[in-house]
Amino acid sequence: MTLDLALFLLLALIAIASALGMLISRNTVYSALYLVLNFVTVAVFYLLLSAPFIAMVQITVYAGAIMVLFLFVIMLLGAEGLPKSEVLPWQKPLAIGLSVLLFAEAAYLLVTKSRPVGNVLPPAEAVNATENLQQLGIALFRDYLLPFEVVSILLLVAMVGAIVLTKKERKARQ
Amino acid sequence: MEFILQPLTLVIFFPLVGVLALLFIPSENKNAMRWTALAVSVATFVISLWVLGRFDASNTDLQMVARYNWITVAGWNIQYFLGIDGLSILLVLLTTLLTPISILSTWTAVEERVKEYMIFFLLLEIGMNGVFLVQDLFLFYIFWEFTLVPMYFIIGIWGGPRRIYAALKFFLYTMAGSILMLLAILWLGIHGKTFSLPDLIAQGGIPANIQMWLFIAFAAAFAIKVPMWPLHSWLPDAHVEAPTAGSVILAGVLLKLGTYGFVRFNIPLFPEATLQAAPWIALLGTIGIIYGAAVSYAQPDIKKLVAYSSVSHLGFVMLGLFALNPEGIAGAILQMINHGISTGALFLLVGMVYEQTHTREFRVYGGLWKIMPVFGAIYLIVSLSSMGLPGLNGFVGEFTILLGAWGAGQNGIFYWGGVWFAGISAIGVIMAAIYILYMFQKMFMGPQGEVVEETKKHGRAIRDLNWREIVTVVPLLILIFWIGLYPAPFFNLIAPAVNHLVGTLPLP
Amino acid sequence: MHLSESVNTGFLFLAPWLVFFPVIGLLINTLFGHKFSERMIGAVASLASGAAFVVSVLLYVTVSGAHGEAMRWQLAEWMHIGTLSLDWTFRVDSLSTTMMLVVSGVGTLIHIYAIGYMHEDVRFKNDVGRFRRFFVFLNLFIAAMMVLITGDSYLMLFVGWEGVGLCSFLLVGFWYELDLLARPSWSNSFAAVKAFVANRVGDFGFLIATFIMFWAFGSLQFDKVFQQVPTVAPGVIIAITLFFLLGVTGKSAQVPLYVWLPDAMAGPTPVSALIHAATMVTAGVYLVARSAPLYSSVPEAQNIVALVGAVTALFAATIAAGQFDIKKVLAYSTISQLGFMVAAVGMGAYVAGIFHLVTHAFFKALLFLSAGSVILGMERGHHHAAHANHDNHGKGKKGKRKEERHDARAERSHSDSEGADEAHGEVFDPGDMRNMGGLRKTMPVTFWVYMAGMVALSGIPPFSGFWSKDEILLDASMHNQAAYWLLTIAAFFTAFYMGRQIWMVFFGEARHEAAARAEESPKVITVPLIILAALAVLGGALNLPFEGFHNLGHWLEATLGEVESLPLNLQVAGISTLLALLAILISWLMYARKPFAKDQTDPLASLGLFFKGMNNKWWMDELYHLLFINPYIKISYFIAEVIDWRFWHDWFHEKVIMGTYNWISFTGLNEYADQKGIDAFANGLGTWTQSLAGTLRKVQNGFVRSYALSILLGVVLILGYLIFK
Amino acid sequence: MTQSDLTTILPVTILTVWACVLLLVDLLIPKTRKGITALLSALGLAVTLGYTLAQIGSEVTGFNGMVTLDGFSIFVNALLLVSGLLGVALAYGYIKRMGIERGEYYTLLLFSVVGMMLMAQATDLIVVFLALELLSIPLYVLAAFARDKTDSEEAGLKYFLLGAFSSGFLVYGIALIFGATHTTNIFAIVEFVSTSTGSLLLTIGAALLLIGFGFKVAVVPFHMWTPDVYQGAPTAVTAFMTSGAKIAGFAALLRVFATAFPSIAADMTNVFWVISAATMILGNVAAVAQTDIKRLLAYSSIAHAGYILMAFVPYGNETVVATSVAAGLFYLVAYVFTNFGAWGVVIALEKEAGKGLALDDYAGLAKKHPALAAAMTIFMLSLIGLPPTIGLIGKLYLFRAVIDAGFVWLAIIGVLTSVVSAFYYLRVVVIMYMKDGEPAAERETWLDTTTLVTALVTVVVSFIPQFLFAWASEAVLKLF
Amino acid sequence: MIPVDYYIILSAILFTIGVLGVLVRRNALIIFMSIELMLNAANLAIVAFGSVFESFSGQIFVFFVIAVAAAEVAVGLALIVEIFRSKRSIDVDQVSSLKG
Repeated sequence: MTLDLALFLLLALIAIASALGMLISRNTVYSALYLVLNFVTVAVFYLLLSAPFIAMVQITVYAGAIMVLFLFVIMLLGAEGLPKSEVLPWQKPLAIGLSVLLFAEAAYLLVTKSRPVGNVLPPAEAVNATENLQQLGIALFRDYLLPFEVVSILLLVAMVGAIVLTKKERKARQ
Repeated sequence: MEFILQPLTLVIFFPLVGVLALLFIPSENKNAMRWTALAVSVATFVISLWVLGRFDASNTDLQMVARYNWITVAGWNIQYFLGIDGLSILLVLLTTLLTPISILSTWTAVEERVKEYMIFFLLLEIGMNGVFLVQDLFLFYIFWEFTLVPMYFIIGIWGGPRRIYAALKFFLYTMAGSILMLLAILWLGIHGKTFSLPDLIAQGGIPANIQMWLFIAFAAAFAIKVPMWPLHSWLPDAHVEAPTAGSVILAGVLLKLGTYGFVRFNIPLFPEATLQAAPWIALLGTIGIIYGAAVSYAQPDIKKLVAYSSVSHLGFVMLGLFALNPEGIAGAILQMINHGISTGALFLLVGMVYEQTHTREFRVYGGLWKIMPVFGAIYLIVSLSSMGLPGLNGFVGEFTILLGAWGAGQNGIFYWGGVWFAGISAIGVIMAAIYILYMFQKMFMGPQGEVVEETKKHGRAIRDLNWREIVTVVPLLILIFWIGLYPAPFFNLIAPAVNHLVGTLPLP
Repeated sequence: MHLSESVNTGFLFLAPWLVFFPVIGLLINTLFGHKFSERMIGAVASLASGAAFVVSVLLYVTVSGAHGEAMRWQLAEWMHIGTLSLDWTFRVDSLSTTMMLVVSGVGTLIHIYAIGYMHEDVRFKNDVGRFRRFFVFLNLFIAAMMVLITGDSYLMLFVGWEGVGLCSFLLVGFWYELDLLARPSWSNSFAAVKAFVANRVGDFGFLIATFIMFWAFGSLQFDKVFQQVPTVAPGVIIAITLFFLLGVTGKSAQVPLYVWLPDAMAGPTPVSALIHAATMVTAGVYLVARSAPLYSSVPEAQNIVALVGAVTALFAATIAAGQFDIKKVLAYSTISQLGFMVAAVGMGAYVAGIFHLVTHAFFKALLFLSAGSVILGMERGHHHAAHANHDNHGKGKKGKRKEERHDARAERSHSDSEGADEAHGEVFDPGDMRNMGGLRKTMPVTFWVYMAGMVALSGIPPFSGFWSKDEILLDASMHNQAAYWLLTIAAFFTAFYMGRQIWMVFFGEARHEAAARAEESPKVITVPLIILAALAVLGGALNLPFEGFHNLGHWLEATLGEVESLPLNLQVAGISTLLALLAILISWLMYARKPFAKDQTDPLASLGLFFKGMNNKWWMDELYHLLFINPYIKISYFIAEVIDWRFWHDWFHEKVIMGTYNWISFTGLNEYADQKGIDAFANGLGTWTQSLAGTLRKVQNGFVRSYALSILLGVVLILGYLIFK
Repeated sequence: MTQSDLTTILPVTILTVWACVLLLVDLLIPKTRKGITALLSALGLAVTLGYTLAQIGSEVTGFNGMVTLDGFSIFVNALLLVSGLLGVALAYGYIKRMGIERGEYYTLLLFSVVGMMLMAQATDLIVVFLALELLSIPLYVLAAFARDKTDSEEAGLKYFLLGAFSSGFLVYGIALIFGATHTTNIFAIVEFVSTSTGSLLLTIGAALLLIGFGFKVAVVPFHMWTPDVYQGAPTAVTAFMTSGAKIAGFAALLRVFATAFPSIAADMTNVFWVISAATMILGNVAAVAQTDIKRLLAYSSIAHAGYILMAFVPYGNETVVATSVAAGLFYLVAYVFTNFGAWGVVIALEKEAGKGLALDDYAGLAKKHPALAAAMTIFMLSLIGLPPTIGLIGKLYLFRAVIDAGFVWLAIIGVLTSVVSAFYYLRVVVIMYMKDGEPAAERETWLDTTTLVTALVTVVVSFIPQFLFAWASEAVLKLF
Repeated sequence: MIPVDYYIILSAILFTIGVLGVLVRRNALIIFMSIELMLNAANLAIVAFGSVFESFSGQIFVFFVIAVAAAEVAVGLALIVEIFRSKRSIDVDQVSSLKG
């Protein structure tokens, strides 16, 4: 077992554990915090996978902005868990069963049927961060100009949408 | 203009003029609407007579052909293709004749939503004539389905108490029947690269086993429409609930769409399969004859009796068609007309008395002849025509059919069936006498039934027919005698086409 | 447009007018009759029939000018399709001319008679308006009969054949709302339907015969068929002839289809005379005679026909002897005599058969009409009696009919205890011989003409019936011993029941007030009777069994081919005459020596079961009900209600097809379709649907998590398929 | 960015800019006169439509193969723009009547159309994904647009949650495809697949993509949101959603699968087959039990997704795929017009607070508003596939194509389910014509015009379907 | 030198947990978070693949996905807040009045 692998396994363990933590926590705030941990772990993976820019984005946008937004909302709406009242008795067993099946299929596919080959580049061999950033920037504004613009529109629309949904109608109040 | 002025196009679509005119008549003016519809339908009849005048019976080809490409793209080859020949001309005339008669028959019976009613009738006429005249399978299917819609409304809006049920049943059954036909049509269109019926017939070359499947697919649609035993279950419901004119058209023309389908499509398109299927269809026809006659006798309701009698009569038609000799087929075609006239007239008459008494139960009838002598006499003539009294129209058809069927039995067309089909079917002649006379007896003979008093209680006295009603049936009476005594002109129209059709069959 | 080869066609062109005249007559009466007086209507109808008679005579002249050679006159095309080619062609030859003369001659007389008869009949039955209808039907009958006998092909014959059947239906059911005793009832109409249906059974045979014939001979035209007889297998011809026999049994009331004829007496008496005695019922005989070349070529079939005729003759004669209704006796007598004719033509004795047909037409028409006269006389007597009562009691005029009923109930006391006829005693039955007696005094003309008919029918020389019957017996004695003895015994019974009738009706004392007050009929009735009586007495002269007197035989030769003209056989003639006289003597001993008294049991009752059988028509109606009619009704209802409706319509189509549909769709088409159901349906799907919607609608439960689950399920299934396939 | 790049997305650009400007202009328009916004947005759509049609015949690929402009995209975009126009027309009076009139409605609708158009043009999975989101997010908002109605909110939430859930699968699918082919560009994928044997990973990725699209077009078993959302959303939104989202979803599905994955057609055909059959059956059968017209039409929309999907079943069969897909496009057109018409009638009858939506509220419509009832009848007939409507022609093309491709049983299922569908569609007609009632309908110019136009198109095109089918065939020609 | 399939399997696990979260949790926020986890898992897979091919496009795609996620969050949270305003609950099971 190389150091790389050990690190990977450790991080993987943390990622899975934090994901499960999010899943199981009765308290919404805990869930959110577990998710933040998970995102951060993934960000570390990105670093390991020589994608420092994405790692940064992951931390700032995801763990930072998005999850903070989540926490705001949680605080706004109250974090206490919901009362235990299951109206769908079959939902949980079925859900777990199907999820297990899904994973089993994925595992079977990935392990025996169609195993992705190749190794990820070790971080040491990766291009340094600045170069990576530069290349990314160039690609983004040259090759991927259109998606980039689309995303900008998308964000605009989301903004408009959020406003439309939450803005108090002055007329309605009157 | 050239497109519009073609005789066949005009026959089919002239009622549209009426539909458009009706749209602009205010709904209060009911009489204007009735007169408009009547005038247009009579005009359509006149146009069909013009077609008859131009028709050359000795020519076995399609005549007055109108043929335009309609959809021809990406392997599709659908045409606006009309044509008339001896197989269809009489049916067109029947349609155009029965439509004004039906309109006239509901002059007073329909007081609600007259506009829609008349529109639906004219639309129905378009659909029926379309079915008889188109020579493109695709277009045929469209008209075929189209006829369902107005009839559905006519039953469903102006029908009896269980009208919605009956309308839906009518619709679903006939539509279910046409599904398989649609697939078969598509198959043919794909396989033959065209939907034109004459071209497909000329191409031939469909393997025998596939022919059988296609034959069954077409037959499914037609057999339900006919209706052949045992697919007749929708018929009594539809007839009982339909308004008088609806029944007239249903019995008079719509059922003929099925039998016509057999002779127009099944036989020429799938000759080998036809030969194989002949004994089976004849068997079903024979069972239908006997079964329909037996069941008719036991009906408590006049309309139901007539409905079941149609099962029996159309059994004759099917038997004649699949005798596959000129006598049988020509007889069957003539019998389609006869059945349209006789049963149509019967439904008309039943409607006339129903309008007065509001009941169709035999139980309460009796002795009506005394009160309604003219009606009784007319009813008797029509009944006799329906039971095939020689000298009236029904006999000519039944005799030629049975004669043909007997010959087919002797010549091995029916294989194992032999002459038994014709022989047993002839028993149907006895049974027809039983149920028809029973009906006549129960309604018109015997002591006066309760219905007379019942009707009086509601402040109406039963009266004999008025002039409008007499005028409504007289054309049919004339035809009853005409075809019975001098069918030569009719046979002359049919015969060349039938001989041609028989000539194309690979008979043993 | 004539097809006859002979140069001199004479009046042949008039042949279609045999049909047209009556048709014109009936059209005039139908369309304008409502403006005519009764006399006018009668005159139009009689003239129409008379014109047909004149045409018949002219045609006779024409044909006799051509020595009986067949002539044909084509009027129009009929059915031409495939190899079938039929025309409206009239055939005039000696056979058809003979029939024409009989039909139109007797027919015209009966028309005239009916003017008088129906005048009273419609008044007795309170429907004056029906007078016109009767003559329309009668003219229609003449027209149909003419088509029957002048048709040049089997199918045209069939048109007339069924046409007369229709007229029979119409006329039997003439008083369709009454029964024999003029009470409101279904019975007359049943009799009418029975007549038509029984005929149709026979027609079925006729049809099948034509099918076989067409495919064997390629034609239905007489000459073409007969020419080919030698070339066609005898088996086929046997089939044809036997199927024709079925038709004959229906139309000519032979065993086993004779049952309709007695009931057909529900029709007015002129109808019984014309249709059910003189003309229509002989159509079967005519058919066999017409098909002589076919029958002659197959002796097997001939024997069967002869036996059927002979059995019928005897069987019906026994029943006739046990009847009390004056017309029923005559009806069974007719069946019996038709048996003679059928037996004759069956044996190849076509001339004898036709001869008997002609003489029978005379005397049986005479008897029926006389019986009608008797009945009318009784009615009148009853009417007077009722009036007398009425005047005594001084009741209002409107109560008259009720009063009659009342009287009738009072008369119940003298209804007999044998009471086979339940109707008897309810109301006055003018046709019941037990109510009669001594009528010779009150109705002398009727009595004398009746006597003429009686002796002719009984076969007493030298009256017409003797000659014709004797010729049949003679032929039978030579061709078919079994038939001969059956017919001879039948002849005995014939004389017996006629004697019985005469004694009961005309002799002794009046057994009922009505009989005592009976009144002779008017001239319009009696004159035709006298003419018919003369024919009945002298009709035998047509074909006397002496050399040179075989007029009819020679006349018919042209059509029927060479016929043997037998001389009088004294043995045969002697036996039959002696038996007839003996029978009359016995009847005298039983019914006249000590006159039949008011409440007396029939002397024959001492025969026990045998008489019961005769009286109850050997229970044939009951047997038919048991064997055919009831099963048919039961089976029909079973098929209609159980199989077609409950099983096929309700269970299969509703439950299985629609039910499956409903089950799949979790809704009720039925429920929905019913107007009531629509409302229930519309008022929110209700608990019913909810409970049924166990799966689909419950799956669509509104929970977003469940929807996600469904998506996941789809994913797992698709991936599973793709990975593990 | 080059000239050709711009050409490729010219209509999209115009519409985007227009929408952005409208967002600002809307601020200047007084609250009571938001109709102006509607008119302006309609104008924008019309102008774009003009440009789109002007581009017929062009064939350009731009942005390094990210998007393409071809016959197919022009056809679909034109249809989308027409849908947008019809959607605006339906909304004009409706949202005013329902008290939810705000200018953003129209801008969001425009943005959604932009997303849809991009989706039809996208040739890179990244763009596909972004376009999908761009069309979805406005729809989420629009579904919840009637904020004071809980139903509307519920619809929005359900749509959003499930939409996001399914796009999770979509992204994972793209990930797997990327893993299998090293690229997200569909041209590159084709190249990759043609040089190396496709792996199972690609198949699975494609399947997950299918799930994302399947959700948008509402096929079984990804359909369950449909009835709830369609019922809850404001009717004008529903009308737009049923058409627009379906067109875009199918367009992308078709382009991606037909262009990039013909290699896995053998497997996917079976999947399509089953999904299509299940969708037709379930949609039609479930619709029978509905009493709410919106739910009924929702299930009808599911069913029709099944029919359209039928056209894609033989997508790997080169000889028939062109006609088959053309038939699918034709059917889409037929469905769009019929569907808008039907929704137009629904809108005309809808009252405040969700009233007027039960089937019984249609009782007596034929007497009170014969024209409306007649139009509805036409739409119902068209949805069944009966003459004289475009629906019949569409079905016939479709069934023929499917039979031609050898999927007779699928055609049989299609036809059989059509019969089932006849029942519930005709029920509407029955109620309109054969029951008595006092329905009240809003008669409003734009609405009536829409209904009239769609009814006319539904009938008239059924007589002259040739040009449309020719266009559809032309459009798909270069796709394969 | 970690084989790429390790990463992919990890991402599959995370993805499955996300899916499970959507299915079993009733809290709208947690469901939403689970969806974010699914996206995250997908991102991880993309980056891992991209690292093998030494391709940028993977990373760029992830960048866009994150942006989209942000957009979704904006709208989604707005919706949830709206729902909370009217229902006083963020239990998705409460949001189930439309059904059938």
